[in-house]
Amino acid sequence: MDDALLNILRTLVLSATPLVIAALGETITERAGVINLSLDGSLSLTAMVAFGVAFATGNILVGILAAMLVGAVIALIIAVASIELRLDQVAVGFVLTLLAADMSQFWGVPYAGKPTAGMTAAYLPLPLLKDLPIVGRVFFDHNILVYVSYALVFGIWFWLFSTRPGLAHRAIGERPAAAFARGTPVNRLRYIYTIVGGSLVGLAGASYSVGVNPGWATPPPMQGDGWIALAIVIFGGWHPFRVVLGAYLFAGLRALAGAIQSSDIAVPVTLLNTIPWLLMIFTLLLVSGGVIERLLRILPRGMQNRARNFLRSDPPVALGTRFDGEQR
Amino acid sequence: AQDEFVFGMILVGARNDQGWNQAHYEGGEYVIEKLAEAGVTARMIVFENLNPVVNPQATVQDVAASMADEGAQLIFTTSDEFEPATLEAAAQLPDVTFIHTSGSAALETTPADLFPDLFEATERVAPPANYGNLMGEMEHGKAIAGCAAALSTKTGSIGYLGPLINAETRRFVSAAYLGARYCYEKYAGGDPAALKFEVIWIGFWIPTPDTLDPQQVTNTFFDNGADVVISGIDPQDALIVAGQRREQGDDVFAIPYDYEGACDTAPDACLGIPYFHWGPKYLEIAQAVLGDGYVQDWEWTSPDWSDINNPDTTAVGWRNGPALSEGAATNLQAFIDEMIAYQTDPANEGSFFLWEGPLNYQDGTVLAAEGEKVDPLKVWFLPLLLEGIVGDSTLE
Amino acid sequence: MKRTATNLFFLALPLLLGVIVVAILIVLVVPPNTTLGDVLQAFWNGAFRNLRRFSGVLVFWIPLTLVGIGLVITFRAGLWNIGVEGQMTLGGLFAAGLAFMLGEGSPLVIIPLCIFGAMLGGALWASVAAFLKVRFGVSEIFSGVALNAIANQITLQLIAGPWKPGDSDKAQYSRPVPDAARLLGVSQDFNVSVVGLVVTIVAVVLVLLVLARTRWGLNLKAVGKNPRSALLLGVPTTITAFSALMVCGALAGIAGSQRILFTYGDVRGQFAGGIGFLGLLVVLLISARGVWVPLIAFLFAIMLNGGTQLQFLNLDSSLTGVLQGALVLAVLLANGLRDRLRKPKQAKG
Amino acid sequence: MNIELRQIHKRFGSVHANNDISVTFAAGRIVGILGENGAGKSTLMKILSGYQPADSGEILIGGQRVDYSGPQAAIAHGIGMLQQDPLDVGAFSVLENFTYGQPGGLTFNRRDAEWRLNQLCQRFGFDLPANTPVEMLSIAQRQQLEIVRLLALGVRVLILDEPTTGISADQKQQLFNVLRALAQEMQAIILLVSHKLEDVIALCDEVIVLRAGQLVGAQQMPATTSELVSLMFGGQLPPQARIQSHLGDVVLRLENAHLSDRRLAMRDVNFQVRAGEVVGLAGLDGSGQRPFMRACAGLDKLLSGRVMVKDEAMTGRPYRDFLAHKVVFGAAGRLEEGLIAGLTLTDHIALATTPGWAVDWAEAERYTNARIEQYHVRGRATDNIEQLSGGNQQRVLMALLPEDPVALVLEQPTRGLDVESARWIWQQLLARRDKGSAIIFSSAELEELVTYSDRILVFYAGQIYEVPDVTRTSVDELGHLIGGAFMQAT
Ligand SMILES: Nc1ncnc2c1ncn2[C@@H]1O[C@H](COP(=O)(O)OP(=O)(O)OP(=O)(O)O)[C@@H](O)[C@H]1O
Ligand SMILES: Nc1ncnc2c1ncn2[C@@H]1O[C@H](COP(=O)(O)OP(=O)(O)OP(=O)(O)O)[C@@H](O)[C@H]1O
Ligand SMILES: [Mg+2]
Ligand SMILES: [Mg+2]
Repeated sequence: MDDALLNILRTLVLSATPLVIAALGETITERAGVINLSLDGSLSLTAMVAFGVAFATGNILVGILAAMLVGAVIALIIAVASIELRLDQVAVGFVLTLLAADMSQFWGVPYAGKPTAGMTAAYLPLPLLKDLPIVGRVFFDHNILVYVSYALVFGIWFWLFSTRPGLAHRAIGERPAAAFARGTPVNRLRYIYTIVGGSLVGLAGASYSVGVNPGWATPPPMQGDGWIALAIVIFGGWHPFRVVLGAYLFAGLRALAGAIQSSDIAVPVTLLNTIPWLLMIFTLLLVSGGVIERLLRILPRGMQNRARNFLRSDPPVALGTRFDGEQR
Repeated sequence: AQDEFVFGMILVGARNDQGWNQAHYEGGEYVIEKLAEAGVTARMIVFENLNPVVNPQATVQDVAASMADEGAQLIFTTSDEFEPATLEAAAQLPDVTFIHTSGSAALETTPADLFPDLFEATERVAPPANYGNLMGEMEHGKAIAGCAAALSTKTGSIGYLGPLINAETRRFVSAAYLGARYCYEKYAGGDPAALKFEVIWIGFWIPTPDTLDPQQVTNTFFDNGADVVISGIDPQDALIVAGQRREQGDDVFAIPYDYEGACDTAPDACLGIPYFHWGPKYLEIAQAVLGDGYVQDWEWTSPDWSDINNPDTTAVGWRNGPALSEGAATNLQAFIDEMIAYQTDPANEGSFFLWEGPLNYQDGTVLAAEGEKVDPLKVWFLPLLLEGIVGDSTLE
Repeated sequence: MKRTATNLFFLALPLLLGVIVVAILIVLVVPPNTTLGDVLQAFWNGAFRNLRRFSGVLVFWIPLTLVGIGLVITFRAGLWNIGVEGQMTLGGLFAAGLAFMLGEGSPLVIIPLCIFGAMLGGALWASVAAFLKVRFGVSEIFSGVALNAIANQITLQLIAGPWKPGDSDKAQYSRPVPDAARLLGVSQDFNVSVVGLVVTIVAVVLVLLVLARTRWGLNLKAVGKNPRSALLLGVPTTITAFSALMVCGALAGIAGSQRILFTYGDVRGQFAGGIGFLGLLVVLLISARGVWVPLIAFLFAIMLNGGTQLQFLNLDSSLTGVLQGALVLAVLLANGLRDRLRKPKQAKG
Repeated sequence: MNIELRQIHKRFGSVHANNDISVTFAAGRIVGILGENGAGKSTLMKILSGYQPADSGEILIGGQRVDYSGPQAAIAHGIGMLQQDPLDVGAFSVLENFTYGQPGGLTFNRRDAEWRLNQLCQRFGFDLPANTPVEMLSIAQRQQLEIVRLLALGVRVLILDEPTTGISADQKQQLFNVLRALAQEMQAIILLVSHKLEDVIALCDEVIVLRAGQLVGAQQMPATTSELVSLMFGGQLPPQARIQSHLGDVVLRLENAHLSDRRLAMRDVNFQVRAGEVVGLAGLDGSGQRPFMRACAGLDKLLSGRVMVKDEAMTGRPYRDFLAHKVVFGAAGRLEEGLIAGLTLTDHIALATTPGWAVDWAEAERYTNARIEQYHVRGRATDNIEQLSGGNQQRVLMALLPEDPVALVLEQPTRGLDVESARWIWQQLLARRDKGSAIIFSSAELEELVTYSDRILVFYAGQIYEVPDVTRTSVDELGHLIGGAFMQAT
C-alpha cells in the first residue's frame, strides 16, 4: 500500500475526530430523549473557548476543560428549557445555534489569527501499535484526542448495551414511564446525560481548535459540521459503531474533494463542495423506512433481513418529548 | 476635534487576520502616525467584515455614506469585489476621495483590448474623478516566495494554496512558479521539468462553508508528497498545518502571504513572507487629499529596489522566515540581487526578469517568444496560468 | 378586543425581560471608554441619523418581513423551514436569470416577470424539501440545511461560469443585472424601492387574511397541531404541508430578488446573507403570531443598521447577532417561565 | 402478612377520585376490585403501588405504617402492580426488560439473568424467548413478562388492573392458574381490578366495590352476577334488547384485498357490508382488525384488490374521497386520532363542515352551539377540546359525524367510557343505523360485540373467521375464537 494513500487515510481519521466526538455526544443526549440541536453553534463557541483559554493560560488541558464546561452549560440551558420550562427543544436549540456562533465570533476577536505553534494536544504515536502494518500508521500515529475518540466509541457502546445504568439510560429515551416504574429518576438522568453529551460536544469543539486545525479564525472553519454531526447520529441509528462509520464516511468525502481537484478529473470545485450535503440528504433518505424496503427488494431473500436490521434506524421513541410523571 | 482629518477603511475581512486586511489596517495606522508627526491629527474609521455573511445589511455605498457623515474625506475600499459599489459610492459622494485597491477601473485599457478573443469588448465608462486604483507589484514577492520554496524542497514538489481564480491570482501563481523554476534549476541544480508545482483553489479569499477547507487541502498536498506549500489566501492555514506537522516530525514548510508579521503564527515552519506595505502610498494619497487634491490615477507600485524592506518607501517586501536554512538564505539573496540588478538596469550582467520569454500558457500557446518581454498590462490581466503549472486556469 | 389585550401582555412582559438582558449584555461587553449611552447613540445614528440611514433600515426590513411572514405559514403547519435561506437564494437566482435572459426592455414588463420568477424559484426549492418530507419523511430541518449549502454552490457556479462579467473574470460577483430589471430607490437620500415596499405590505396583509379567514389557514393549524386527526377530519394533510412550504418559499424568493435586483445589483456568494435565519428568530420571538412580524422585523432591521455604526466604536459587528440571539433566547425562556407560573393556578380554578 | 389501607383520600381538581377508603387485604387471598368507570379503582391501586401519592391516609403492611416515594419503594415492600398496558420498553429484548430494574452491580451477566428468567418461565409454563424484542410479543406474553419480573423482585402483593381485556380465553385460564398458585403456594395477595364479573366470579375469594370514589361494599365469594351488579350500580341495569333493523343493499365491499401492516399480511380478503348492518370485529390487538378497518376507509392503500363504495371503485383514492362518499373512520384514541388538542370546538366544527375555501366564523359558531345543545356536551364553543372530560370529548366526536353516513368504521367506539356514556354512544350509532348507515366496529369488550353486532368477524393472526350465527354465540365461545380456536377447527 503506497505512502500517499496511507497518509491520506491517516489524515482522514484525524480530521474525522471532531465529528466522531460530537456525534457521540449527541448520541448520548438523544438516547436520553433530549435533542441538542445547538451543535453547529456550540462547536464554534467551544472551539473558540478552547483555543482562547489555552492561548491565554498556555495550557491546552485547561482550554479543553473550559470548552467542555461551555458545552455543558449550553446543554444545561436546553435541559432546563425543555424539562422545567417545557419549551420546544428544537426552538431553543436553534436559537442557541445562532447565538453561540455569533458569540464565538464576537469574543473570539482577540484570538483570531494568534500563533498556533505548540497549540496542538500532545502528539504520541502508540509504541507497539504504531508499527503494525497499515493500521499502525492510519490509526495509532496521532494526537491524544484521536485516541480519546476511540475510547469514547467503545466506552459508550459498552455503557449503553452492557451495563445496568446503560439500560436505564436507553429506557428514559424509549419509555420514561417504564423507567419511572423501575425507580429510575427520569428527569434527573436526562439532565445528567444532556450535560454529559454537551460536554462531549465541547470536547469536539476543542478537538478542532487545539487538535485537527489549531487556532481560531472567523468565519469559523467548522461551520456546517454541527449539522452534519446531527445527521450522522440519525444515519448511525443512535448506535456508536454506526455513528463512527458515518463520521468517517463524511470526512472521507471531504478529503476526496481536495484530492479530486488535484487529480486530472475535471470537476468544478462547487460540485465537489456539494457532495457532503448531497450525501447528508441521501443517508437520511436511506434510513427513512420506505426507501430501505424498496432497496431491499433488490437483495436476495436471505440477506434482506440482515440488511434491514443494519439499515433500520428507529429514533428513541420518547425523543423530544417531556416526562411529567414525577411532578405529582 | 473640528480640524482633524478623518479617513475611512473598508475591509472585507477582520482587521486582525494576520493577512491582507491587517496589512491595510496597519497601513492606515501608519498614515495616522506620520500625519501626527506632521502636526495633523488624523482619525481612521474602520468597517471590517463587509461581506454578505457577517454584515448582510451593509453595502459599500451605505458604509461610505455613514463614513462621510462622520466626516471622512478619503475612503479606502480594499477588496476586489468592492469595485462596482465603490464607483457608485464615488459618484454619489463627489467630495470624498475613493481609493480602491487591486481594481482597474481607472485604467484606460480593458482586458478586451489585449485579449479580444477571450473577453467581450464593452465601451469603457470613465470613473468619477474622485476615484482611483492602487495595487502593489506583489508578483515580485511571489517570485521570491517561489524561489525560497524551490530552494527548500527536498521532494521537488511544491503546492500553491490558491484562493479564487481571477487575473490577479493567476498572476501571482505564475510569478511564484517562474521564481521556483528559475531557482530550482540555477541554485538547487534540479531539472526544472521534474519540478512539480501544483495549485489547488479553495474558492474564496477566506475559508467559508462554501469553500474547500484550506487545511484539508494543505494536508492533501503534504500527503501527496509536497513538502512546501505557498499560501495565496488571506488567513494562515497553510502555515498552521505545516507547523503542526513539523511538531510531529514531518519535514515540511509553508510560506504565508500578505502581512509582514505572518510568520509568527508558526515560525518553525515559515520560510519567509512576501508582504504589502500600504502605508507609504496611503500617506501620499492622504497628503494629496489634504493638500491640493487627489488626481485620479491607476497605480501599480513596485518594491523599493534599493531596500525592499524599507517601511517608509517600499510597497512590497520580503522577509526570510526562521525556517529558511543558511544555504537557502544566501542563494535566495543572490536571486533577489539578480532581480534588483535588472530593475536598476535591464542591461546588467546576471540580471533576472520574471516576464521574459520563452513563456507559454498552460494550453501551450505562446505568451512571449524567446527574449521577448511581456507587456505589463498583459501580466496584469493574465488570462491563463503558465505552462508547467498543474491546476485549473479557470473555474469552469 | 380582549385577544389583543392578552397578546400585548403576552409580548410585553417577556420582551421587557429580553431588553433588560440585552442592556446588561451591552454594559458587560463595551470597552471601558464607551458607555451604554454611546452604544444606543450608535444604534440611533445607524438607523435614524438621516433619511438615508432610515432608508437603510427599510431596505433591510423588506426581505426580513417577507421571509418572516412566510415562516409564520410554515410554523402554523408545524414545519421548521430552515431551508428558507436557500429558498431566498434560488429566488434571487431565478430573478437574475430572467433579468439576464430578457436583457433590456420595459421595466414594467421585466420587473414583474423577474419577481414572479423569484417566487417560482423559491417555491421550487421549497418543494424539494417538501417532497422529501411528505414522501420519505426526511426531516425538513436537515434537508433544509443541506439545500441551503447546495444553493450557495449553485450561486458560485453561476458566477464563475455563465454569468461571469464578460469584460473581465472577477470571481466574486456576476455581471450586473440589466438596468431594466433593477429596482430603483425613490431618491438618492430616500434610497428605498417602492416596488419592494408595496409588495411586502401586500404580502403581509394577504397572508394574515388567508390565515384568519380561509379553510387553508385552518387546515394549516390542524396539520400543525395533529396531522393524524387532521386527516380524519378531512384535511388533505400532505397537500397542506406541501403548499405551506411552497408559499413560504415563494415569499422567500421575493425576498431574495430584492437582494439582487435592489441591494447588490449583481449576484454574489451568500447574497441571502442569513436573513432567512434572522426571519426564523423573528418568528420564534413572537411565537408565530403573524401580526407582529412587521414590527419585530423593523426592530431587527434597526439593530442591524445600528450594527453598522457600532464598528465606528471599534465594536465587532457580530455583537448585533449576539444581542439578537440573547434577546430571543431570553424571551423564549421568559415565556416558558410565565406559562409555568400561570399553569398551576389555571388547573385549580 | 396483611395490607391495610386507612382513610385514603385523593382529589383531581374537581374529581374526588378516592374518598375516605379504608380496607384490609389478608395474605393468600385473591380480591376483586369492582366499580364502574371513574369509580376510583385504578387510583386506589396506583396509591397502593406507589404510582400516585394519596392526599391523605395511611398504608400499613403487617401492621407497620409505611411511606413510600414511588413504585420502586412499593416493590421494595413487596407490592407490585401490573398496569393495563404493561410498562415495558418495546425496544428492549425480553431479557433486557427482565433485567432492567433488578438490583445488581454495574454490569449484568446475561447467562445468569437468562437462567433465572427461564426458571420462572418453566415454573409457570410461560414461553418467553429471551432475545426477542418486546414490541414483537402479544399482550398476554407482555403480562407474563411483567409478572415474572415482579416476582423476581420478590413481590408478594400483585395488583392486576383489567388484565383480561385483550387476551384469549386460554391465555386467561393460564393466567388464572398462575395467580391461584401464587396465592396458595406463596401466600401472596392478588388484587384484581376488572369489569368482567365472570372473571371475578371464577377467580376471586372476595370482592370490594367502589362507587364515585367511595367504598360501597364488600362481599365474600361465591356470589352471583346479579348480586355483584346490584352492589356496583345500586340496582339492576335494564337488559339490552337487540333490535335487528332491515338490511339494504351492499354499500361497502373489499374484493380479493391484499393488506399488510408492519406485523402481518392478509391475502384475498373479501368482505361486504350492507346498509343498516352492524358488523363487529373481534380479536386480540394486532390480529388484523386495524389494517382491515383502515383499508375499508381508504386510510391504507391495498397492495392488490379493490375497494368499492356503492359500486364505485375507490381503490387507491385518498381518505378525503371516502369522506366525500360519507364513509367515515373513527379511531380509538380521542386526542391522538380524531380530535386536535389546541383547537376549539368551533374550529373542529368548521373543519368538519366548511365546504368552500372561505370560513364563515359567525356561521360556524352558531352551528357549534347548536350541536353542543343537541349532544349535551359539557363545554363551550370557545373551549379547547382537551379541556373537556373524556366522555364529553367522545360526545364531540359524535357531533362531528355526518347525520347520514353511508358507513361508519369505528375502532373501539366506547373504550374507557362508563356504562352510561357507552350506552348513550350506541343510541347515537343505532339511530344512524336505522337511517340506513352501515356500521363496522371493533371492540375488546366481547359483551359489546355480542350485544350490538348483526355479524361478527373474528380476527386471529391475520386470519378472518365469520361467526355463523350471532344470535347463538356467547362471550365464552368468542373468547375461545379470538384465541385462534377456529384455526384448529377449520
Ligand atoms: N391523573 C388524573 N388527573 C385528573 N383526574 C384523574 C386522573 N386520574 C384519574 N382521574 C379521575 O379520577 C376518577 C377516578 O379515576 P380512575 O382511573 O381511578 O377510575 P377507574 O375506576 O380506574 O376507571 P376505569 O374503570 O376506567 O379504569 C375519574 O374521574 C378520572 O377521570
Ligand atoms: N389522565 C388524566 N390527566 C389529566 N386530567 C384528567 C385525566 N383523566 C381525567 N382527567 C380530567 O378529570 C376530569 C374527569 O375526567 P373523566 O374523563 O373521568 O370525566 P368523567 O368524570 O368520566 O366524566 P365523563 O363521564 O364525561 O367522562 C376531566 O376534567 C378530565 O379532563
Ligand atoms: Mg382504571
Ligand atoms: Mg370517564
